Amino acid sequence: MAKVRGAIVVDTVTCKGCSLCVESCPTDVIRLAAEVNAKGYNYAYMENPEACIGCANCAMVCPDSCITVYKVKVAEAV
Amino acid sequence: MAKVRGAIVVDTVTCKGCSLCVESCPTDVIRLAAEVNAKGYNYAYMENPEACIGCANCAMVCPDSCITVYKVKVAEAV
Amino acid sequence: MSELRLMKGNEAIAEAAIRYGVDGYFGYPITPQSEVMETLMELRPWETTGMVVLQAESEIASINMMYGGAGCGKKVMTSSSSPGISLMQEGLSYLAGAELPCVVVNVVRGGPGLGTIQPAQSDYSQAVNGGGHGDYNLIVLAPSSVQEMADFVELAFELAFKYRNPALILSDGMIGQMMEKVELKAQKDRMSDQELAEKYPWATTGKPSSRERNIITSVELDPYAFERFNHKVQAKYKQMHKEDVRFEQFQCEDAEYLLVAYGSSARICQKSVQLLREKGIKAGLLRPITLFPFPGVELDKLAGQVKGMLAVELSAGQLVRDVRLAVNGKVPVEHFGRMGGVIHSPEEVVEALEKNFLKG
Amino acid sequence: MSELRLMKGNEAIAEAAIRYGVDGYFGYPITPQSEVMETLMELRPWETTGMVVLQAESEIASINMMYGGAGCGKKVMTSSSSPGISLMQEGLSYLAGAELPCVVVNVVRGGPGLGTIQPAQSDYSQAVNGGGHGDYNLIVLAPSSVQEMADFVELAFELAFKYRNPALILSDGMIGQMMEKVELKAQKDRMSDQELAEKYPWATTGKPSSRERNIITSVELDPYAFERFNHKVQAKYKQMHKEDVRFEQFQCEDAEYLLVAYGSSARICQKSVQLLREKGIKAGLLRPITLFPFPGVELDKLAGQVKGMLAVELSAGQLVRDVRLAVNGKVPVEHFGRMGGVIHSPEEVVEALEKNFLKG
Amino acid sequence: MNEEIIIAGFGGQGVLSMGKILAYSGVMQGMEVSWMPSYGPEMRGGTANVTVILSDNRISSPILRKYDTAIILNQQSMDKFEQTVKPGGLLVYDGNGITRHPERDDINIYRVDAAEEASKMQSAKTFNMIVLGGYLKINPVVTMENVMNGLKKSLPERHHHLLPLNEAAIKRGTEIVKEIATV
Amino acid sequence: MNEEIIIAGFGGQGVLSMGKILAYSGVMQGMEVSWMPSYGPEMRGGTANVTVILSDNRISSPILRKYDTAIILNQQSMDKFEQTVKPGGLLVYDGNGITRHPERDDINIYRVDAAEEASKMQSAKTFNMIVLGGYLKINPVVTMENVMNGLKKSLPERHHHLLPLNEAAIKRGTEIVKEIATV
Amino acid sequence: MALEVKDIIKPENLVYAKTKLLTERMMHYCPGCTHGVVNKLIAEVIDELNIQEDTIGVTPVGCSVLLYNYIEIDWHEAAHGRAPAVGTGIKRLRPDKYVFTYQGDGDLAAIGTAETIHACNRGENILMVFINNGIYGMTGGQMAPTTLEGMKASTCPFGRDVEHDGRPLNMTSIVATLPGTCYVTRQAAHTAPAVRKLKKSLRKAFENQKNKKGTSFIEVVGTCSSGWKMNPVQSNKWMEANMFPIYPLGDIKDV
Amino acid sequence: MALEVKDIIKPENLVYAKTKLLTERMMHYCPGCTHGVVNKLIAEVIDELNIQEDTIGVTPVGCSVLLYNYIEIDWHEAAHGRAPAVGTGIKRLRPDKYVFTYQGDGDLAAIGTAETIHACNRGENILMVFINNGIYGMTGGQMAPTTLEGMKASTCPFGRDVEHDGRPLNMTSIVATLPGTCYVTRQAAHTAPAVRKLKKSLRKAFENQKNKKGTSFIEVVGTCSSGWKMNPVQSNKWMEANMFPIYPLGDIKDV
Ligand SMILES: Cc1ncc(C[n+]2csc(CCOP(=O)(O)OP(=O)(O)O)c2C)c(N)n1
Ligand SMILES: Cc1ncc(C[n+]2csc(CCOP(=O)(O)OP(=O)(O)O)c2C)c(N)n1
Ligand code: SF4
Ligand code: SF4
Ligand code: SF4
Ligand code: SF4
Ligand code: SF4
Ligand code: SF4
Ligand SMILES: [Mg+2]
Ligand SMILES: [Mg+2]
Repeated sequence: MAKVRGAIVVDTVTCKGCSLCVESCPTDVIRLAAEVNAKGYNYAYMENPEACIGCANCAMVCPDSCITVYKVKVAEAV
Repeated sequence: MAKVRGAIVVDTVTCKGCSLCVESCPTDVIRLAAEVNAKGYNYAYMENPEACIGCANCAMVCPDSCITVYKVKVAEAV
Repeated sequence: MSELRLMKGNEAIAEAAIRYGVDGYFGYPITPQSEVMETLMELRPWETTGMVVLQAESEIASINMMYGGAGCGKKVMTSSSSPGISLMQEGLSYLAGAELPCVVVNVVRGGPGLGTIQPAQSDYSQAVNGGGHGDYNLIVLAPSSVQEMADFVELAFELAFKYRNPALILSDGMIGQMMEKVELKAQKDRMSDQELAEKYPWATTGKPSSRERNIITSVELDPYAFERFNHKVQAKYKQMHKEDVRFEQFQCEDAEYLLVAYGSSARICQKSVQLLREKGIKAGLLRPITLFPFPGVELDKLAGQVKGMLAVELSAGQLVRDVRLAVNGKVPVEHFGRMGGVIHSPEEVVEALEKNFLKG
Repeated sequence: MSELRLMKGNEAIAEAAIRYGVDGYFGYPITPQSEVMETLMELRPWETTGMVVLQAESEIASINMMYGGAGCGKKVMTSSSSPGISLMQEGLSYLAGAELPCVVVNVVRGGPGLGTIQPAQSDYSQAVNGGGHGDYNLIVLAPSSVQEMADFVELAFELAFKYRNPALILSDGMIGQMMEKVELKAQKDRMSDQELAEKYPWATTGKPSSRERNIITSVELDPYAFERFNHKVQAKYKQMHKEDVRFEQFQCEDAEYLLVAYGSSARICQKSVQLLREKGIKAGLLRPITLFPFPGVELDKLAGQVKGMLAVELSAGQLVRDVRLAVNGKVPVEHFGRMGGVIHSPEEVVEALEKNFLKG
Repeated sequence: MNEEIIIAGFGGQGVLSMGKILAYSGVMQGMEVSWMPSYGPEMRGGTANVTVILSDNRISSPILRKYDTAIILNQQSMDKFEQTVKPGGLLVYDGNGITRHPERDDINIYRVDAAEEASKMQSAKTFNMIVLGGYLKINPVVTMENVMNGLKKSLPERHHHLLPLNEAAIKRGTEIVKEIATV
Repeated sequence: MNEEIIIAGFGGQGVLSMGKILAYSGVMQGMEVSWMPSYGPEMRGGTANVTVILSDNRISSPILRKYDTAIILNQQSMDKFEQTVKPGGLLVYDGNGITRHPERDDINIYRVDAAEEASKMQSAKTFNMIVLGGYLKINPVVTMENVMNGLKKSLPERHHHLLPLNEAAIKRGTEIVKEIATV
Repeated sequence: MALEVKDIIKPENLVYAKTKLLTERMMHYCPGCTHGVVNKLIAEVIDELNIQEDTIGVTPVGCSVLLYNYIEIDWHEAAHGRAPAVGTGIKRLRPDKYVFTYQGDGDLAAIGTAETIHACNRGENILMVFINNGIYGMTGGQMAPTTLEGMKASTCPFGRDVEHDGRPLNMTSIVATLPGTCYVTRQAAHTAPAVRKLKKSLRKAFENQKNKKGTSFIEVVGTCSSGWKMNPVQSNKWMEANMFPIYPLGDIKDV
Repeated sequence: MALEVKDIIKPENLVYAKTKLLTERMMHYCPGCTHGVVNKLIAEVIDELNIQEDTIGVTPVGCSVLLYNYIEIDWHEAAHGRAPAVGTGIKRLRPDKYVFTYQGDGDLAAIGTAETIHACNRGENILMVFINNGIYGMTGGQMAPTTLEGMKASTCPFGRDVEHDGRPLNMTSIVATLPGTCYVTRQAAHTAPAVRKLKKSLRKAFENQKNKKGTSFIEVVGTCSSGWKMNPVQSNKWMEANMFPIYPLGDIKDV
C-alpha cells in the first residue's frame, strides 16, 4: 500500500500571516512563525512537515498565492 | 319598477375626440361630431340621449375629464 | 462617392458617422437630438459596415459603454443634450484620465435644470472649462451648419485619436433640428482589428505574448506619478493650441468692430455684419470652430486692430470670458446674448454693438 | 455653549451641521470625506435634534434626495469628493433651476478620473464656472482651516437661503483629513414646520387652502418666460457680487507682489508671504473666501498697487483665469501650481514668485 | 431671391413634409435652403409649424420672427402668425375651420380651400400638396419641374407610385387658389 | 516653539492615536496644532503615518517633506523617513524588527524599545504610550500634566479607567529611552 | 312621456363630475392618453380621502412632467428617473405628509432603475405610480425597457429584437420581491371596470402610507397612441391583446 | 526511513504553484481577503482554458480596483458601479473576446444597480463576478446594500437598522429572474472545497460565453476582515454563521 507525503513552500516575503492555510490544513501541518517578515506579518511555515499529505488545501485558500505544494507517493514504512 | 335615465354633458372645448367614451358606453349613446372644435378635434356628443343610463362609464374613461354625468330614476313608462 | 442631401443636423451626424467608419454608437433619447440614434437604427449599419448601435439604459451607461469601446481602440460616439451631458461628467473625466479618444455630441438646449428644449449655448463653460472633476479638457468643436455637423464627425475623431483625448461636438437645437443641404462623403471602411492593434498599441485587444498587458485606467495613487501624468496631459493641450486651432474669419481685414460668435450664433452674426456694413460700420466676425483649443492668439492679434469686440452667444456670458482672457484688456470686450431658448435676430446684434460701442 | 475640540475637518462639518440645526443629510461614501457621514451616524442626531441622516445608494440619489428635502424648505446637505460631485452635476443644475437652497461639500481629490485620493484644487472650474448645463452658478465657499469647515456650514446655509441657490463648500483632502482645534457653536433649534411655512412661502408643505399650490420645478417650455427666469437668476448673481463677496487679506497694505490663493493653498501661501518678507520682498496674500461671488473688485483695486500677481493653486490653472479676468491686463498675472495630490511647500511658492517676477 | 416662409397648422396636416418638399425643390433649383420645425412636446398640443427659407445666398438664422409668406392651415395658427407677415408679404390660408379670417390690409391674402378639395378628391393625404400648389401659383419661387424632383427626393422609393397623384394635387391647388386682398 | 513631527509604523501600532494624544496635549498647552494622517487604501499595505505640528503660531501646511522629529516604528518607515529629518533634528525609533539601523550622523538618534517593554508589561496596547514617553523625555514639548489632559480628551469616557495604565506606560518610556548618537 | 335631457341635467341628479382637485388647465396629453385617466383618478382619490393639504406629489420627466399643472396639491418635478430619490427626500423630512411619485417606464425602469429598486428596498413609506406604456412617449416614441418583443418604436423601427436589446423588463415583479414593498399591483385604465379597480388600488396605497406599511407600487399598463401610431381605440385593443399577456393585471403582493 | 522535506520539494513532485498568469506584484489586499483568492482563481481558469490572449477584464472601484496589476491580461478599470456598461461596450465591439467584470457589493448593488440589471436584462454575453463581503471595504467599512441586519459598519455603527436602511438587498436573486442571464450562482472561497466549486463555476461561465449563452453571474460571498473588525479566521466563521443563511450558496439558475 502506498502512502502519500507532501510538502509546502511558503513565500515568507509575501505571506501576510492570515492563518487561512493553518485553518484549512486537514493534518495540522502549518503554524504562524513568532517572527515577522519585513511587512510585519507572522508568516506561515510547516510546523509538522511529516504530517503533510500534499492535498493543496492550504494553497487553494491562500489569498496571496504564497504556497507551493509538492507531493510524492512513498512505500509505507511498516 | 323604476327605470334609470341618464345624461351627459361633454365639454366640447376640451374634448379631444379620442372616442374612448364612445367605446365604453354600454348603450351606444355617444358619437363624435363631424365638426371640429377650436383645437381641431371632432368632439363627442350624445347621439342617442334616450339610451343613456347614467352609468358614468364614459366619464370614468375620459382622459380629459370632459364628461359630466347625471342620472335620475323614473317610473317605467308602460 | 459623395452625395447631396437635404437633412437635419442630427441626421447628418448619423449618416456621417456610418460613412466615416465609426465602430459604435451608444445613446439614450433626449430632445432635441433623438434623431441621431433614430437615424442610425433606421439605417441599420450593423448590416453594412458592421457598426454597432445600442440604446443604453441611461446617459451614464452610454458614456461608460464608450469607455469600454474606446479602450478597445474603437471609434465610438454618443450624443445627448444638456441634462444628459451633465450626467456624463464623471465618465468624461474618466475618459480624459484614461486618455481615450471618443466623440460626444451635445445638442444643447436651454438650462439650467430641465429647462427648455429650445436651442441655447449655455453649456459652453461646461464643455470648454471643466464639467467634470480634475484638470482636463475636451477637444471642443462648434459646427454652425448641417454640413459641419456631418464634417465634424470626422474631424472630431481625427483630433481625438491624434491626442488620445475625448472630443465634444458642441451643437444646439437649432443646428440639430434644422434641415439644410449637405454633401455626404463616400463610405469608408472601418478599421480592421489587426490594423487597429498596430495603429493603437495602447488598445486592449486581448494580450498577446508579444507585448505587456494594456491597462485602460485613470487611477494613480502615487501623487508624484500622478503629477507627471497631469503634466503630460497639459502638454497635449499646449500642442493642440499650437497645431489645431481652427476658426473662420468674416470681413475681418478692415474691421473696426469684431463680433465673436460660434455655432448657431455665428450664423446669425454673419448677417449682422452685413447689416452693420450696410450702415457704414466696419464690422467683422471671428467664428471659433475649435472652442478648445481656443483661437486666443488670433483674437489677440485682432485686438491690435479693432476698437471693440462683442461676444454674441445664446447664454448669459460664457464665451465672453475666453475672449476677455485672450485679449487681456487690450480692447473692450462686451457681451450680448439671449437666453432660455430665445434666438437673437441679426438686428438685435447690430443694436447691441451700436449700444455698446457707438453711442455714448 | 461653544466648545473647543480637536477634530478633523470632515468631523467638524458633521458636528457643525447638527449644531446649526440642519434638517437632513444624504450621502454616499467616498475618500477623503467619508468621515462626514460616519460622524453623523455615530452621533445619531435623529435622536436629539431630529436631523435625518441617510446613506443613499449613490451620489445621484443623494443629490436628488436633497432636491426633495430642499423643496420642502428644509436645510439639507450632502458631501462627496470629486468623482461623486461630477455625478451630481445634473442634480445641481436642477437645484439651481428650481431655485432651491442647499449645501454641498466637495472634499476635493486629484483628478481627472479615479485619479488619486490625495488633496487637490482641480475642481475649481467645475464648482465656480459651470459643471452642469445651463447658465447658473453655485455660491462657492472655500474654507482653509478646520474651524472654517465648521463655520462655513452656517454661512453656506445662510447664503443659500438668502438667495434660494445651492451653495458649495469647496474643501480638499487636506482640510478634510487634518485635525486642528475648533470651537464648536452651541446647539441651535431646528426650524419648526410652522415657522418654515411662514419664512419660506415657496416651500412644499402640503397645500393649504390659503395659498396657491407650490411647485418645485425647473421646466419652462416658453422661451420668453424662461429667458425672464434666467434674467432673474442673473440678477441674483449680481446682488451676490454686491453684498456677499468675502475674502481675507494678509499683508496687502504695502504689497508689491500679490499671491492669490484659496483654501489649503492659501494656508501655505501665508507662510510664503512671511518667507518673502524675510527676504525683503514685499509680498501679500489675498485669499478669496467666496469663490463665487469672486472678489474681483478687490483684486482690481490691488492691481493698481502691485507689480504682479501669482495665483497659487493645486491645479493646472483654474483660479488664475478668474484673477486674470478681474484685473483685465492691468498687471501681469502668473500661475503656480502642483497637481495630482502633490502639495506645494511654502518655499516653492517663494521660488515661483521670484522666478516669475524678479529674475530676468 | 430670398423667400422666408412659415407653414403652420395641425399636426397631421402634413405641415412638415410640405415644408420639406418645398425646401428640396429649392435644392433642386440650386438655391440655399433651410427648414426649421417647431419641435418637442409642445407638438403634443396638436399644432406644428415649420420655417422654410429659400435663398440665393448663405442663410443666417433659420428661426425668424417675421416672414415674407405665411401659409396658415388652422385658426390657432392664424392667431399666432397673421401678424408676423412682413408688410407687403403674402398670407395663404385654408378656410376650413377658420372662424376669424385675416384682417391685415398691408399684405396680400389668398385662400386655397384644400381641405374641401382633398375630400372631394377623396384623398386626404393630398391636402398639403393642394396648398403647396396654391402657394406656388401666387409665388412661383421654384419651377414645377424642380418641385417634382424635390418631391421625388423627399419621398421614400416605396411611395414613388404616389408621385402622379401628388402632381395632380399641386395642379389642383394652382387652380383653386383665390385672391382675397392684395396691396 | 514650532515642532514638526512624523510618526510612522505599522497600522495597528497606534500611530494615529499617539499623534492625536500629542496634538491634544498641545491644545491643552494653548498651542496651535495640526494632525495630518496618511489616508486611504494605501493603508491596506499595513503602514500608517501621521504628521503632527505643535506651534506657537498659526500653522500653514500640515503636510511636510522635512521634519524636526521622526518617530519610527518599523523598517519600512525607517527606509522612508530617515532622510526626512532636518539636520540637527531628532529620530526616535523602536528597535523591534529593525534590520537596518539609522545611519545619519547629522541628527540626534534615540531608541526606545517599546515593543519589548510592552510585552514585558503584558499590555500590547500601551506600546505607543511608551514610545510617546520616550520622545517626551528627549523633547518635552508639552508638560506631563497637559499630556494627561490630552489623553483624557482623546479617549472616549468609557476608556477613562485606562488612564493610569497609560500614564505608567508614558513614564516607563521616559525611563527606557536611550541615546544612540547626538550631534 | 319621455324625460327631456335638460330635465336630467340638474345639480341634484349629478353623479359624476370632474373633481375640484383638477385645475382648469387643459391637459397637454394626446387624445386618449392613459396619463389623463390616471392623473384624474389620483386627483379623485386625494379628494375623496380629503388629504389634499397633506399630500406632496413628484412628477417625472416624461409626458407627465407637467402633471403638476393639473392637480391642486404641492409638487416637485424630479429629474429624469430620480423621482424615487426625490420622494425619499421629501418623505424622510416630512414623514407626516403623503408622498407619491408618478413615473413612466423610461423614467422608472431605464435611467431610474437604481433609484426605484433602492427606494423600494429601503421600504420608503411612499406610493410609486408607474405608467407602463411600453415606449418613451415624450421624446417621440423610442424603445423603452418595457417595449414588447417585435414591437416597433423609433429606435427599433423594425421591431424590438430581443437578441440585440434584451427582453422586456418586468420591474414590477422585481420590486415585488423586495422586502420593503408592502403592496405591488398591476392595473389598467382603459375600461370603466379597470378604472374602478385602479382607483381602489390607489386608495389602498394611500392608506398603506398612513399605516406606515412601506412602499406601495402600482403599475398601470397604458397606451401611447402617438408612439404606437394607432388611434386611442386601436391602442386599447392592441394593449389588451399584446401587453396584458406579458404584463398580466392583478395584485402581485399585498402584505 | 522518513523522507526528508527537501526530497519532496522537487519539480517533478509539484502539484500546486502560483499560476504564471499572476504577476509578481504583491497584492495590496489585507491579510486573508477573499479578493486575493478569487483573483487567483480567475487567473487559474483563464490559464487553464488557455484564453489569456482573448480575455479582457474590467475592474471596479472598490478594493479590487488594482486587480489589473495582478493578472496578465488586458484590462479596463471602470468608474464606480459602471463595470457592466464598460463590459457591454467592450463585448459589443469585440464579440470575439471573453469579457468579464469583477465588482464589489457597493459597486454592483448600490451605485451600479441600473447597469447591473440592464446588462443582465440585455443578456450581454459576458461574465459578471460579484464579491459580496457585505461592506464597502475600500472606503473604510461603510454599510453596503448587502450588509446584514444588525451588522455593524462605519455608517451603521450600532448595526444596520432595517427600519432606517431597509433589508439586505439580494441582487443575485434579482438577476436570476431576468431572461438575459443564463447562469446565476452563489459561491464562496473560504475552504478548499468551496474554492474547487467556485473554480468550476468560473470555468463554466467562460464556456457559456464561448457558447454565446448570455450573461453568467457569479456571486462570491466573502469576508472583509478589516471592515468587519475580526481576524480572517473569525471572519470566515462569522460568514458561515451569518452570511450564508441570508445568502445561501448554490446554483440559482443554469439554463
Ligand atoms: C437626463 C435625461 N435624459 C433624457 C431625457 C429625455 N427624456 C425625456 S422624457 C424621456 C422618456 C419618457 O418616457 P417614459 O418615462 O416612458 O414616459 P412617457 O413619456 O412614455 O410617459 C426621456 C428619455 C431627459 N429629459 N433627461
Ligand atoms: C462615484 C464614486 N463614488 C464613490 C466612490 C468611493 N468608493 C470607492 S470604492 C467604494 C465602495 C467599495 O465597496 P465594494 O464595492 O463593496 O468593494 P469592496 O471594497 O468591498 O471590495 C466607494 C463607495 C468612488 N470612487 N466613486
Ligand atoms: S494563507 Fe497564505 S498568506 Fe495566509 S498565512 Fe497562509 S501562506 Fe500566509
Ligand atoms: S498540502 Fe495539505 S496537508 Fe500539506 S500543509 Fe497544505 S493543507 Fe496541510
Ligand atoms: S373620452 Fe373624453 S376626450 Fe375622448 S372623445 Fe370622449 S369626451 Fe372627448
Ligand atoms: S353615462 Fe353611461 S350610458 Fe350614459 S353616455 Fe356615459 S357610458 Fe353611455
Ligand atoms: S406621446 Fe404618448 S404618452 Fe405622451 S401624451 Fe401622447 S399618447 Fe400620451
Ligand atoms: S478592506 Fe476588506 S475587502 Fe478590502 S482588502 Fe481589506 S479585507 Fe479585503
Ligand atoms: Mg413610457
Ligand atoms: Mg464590498
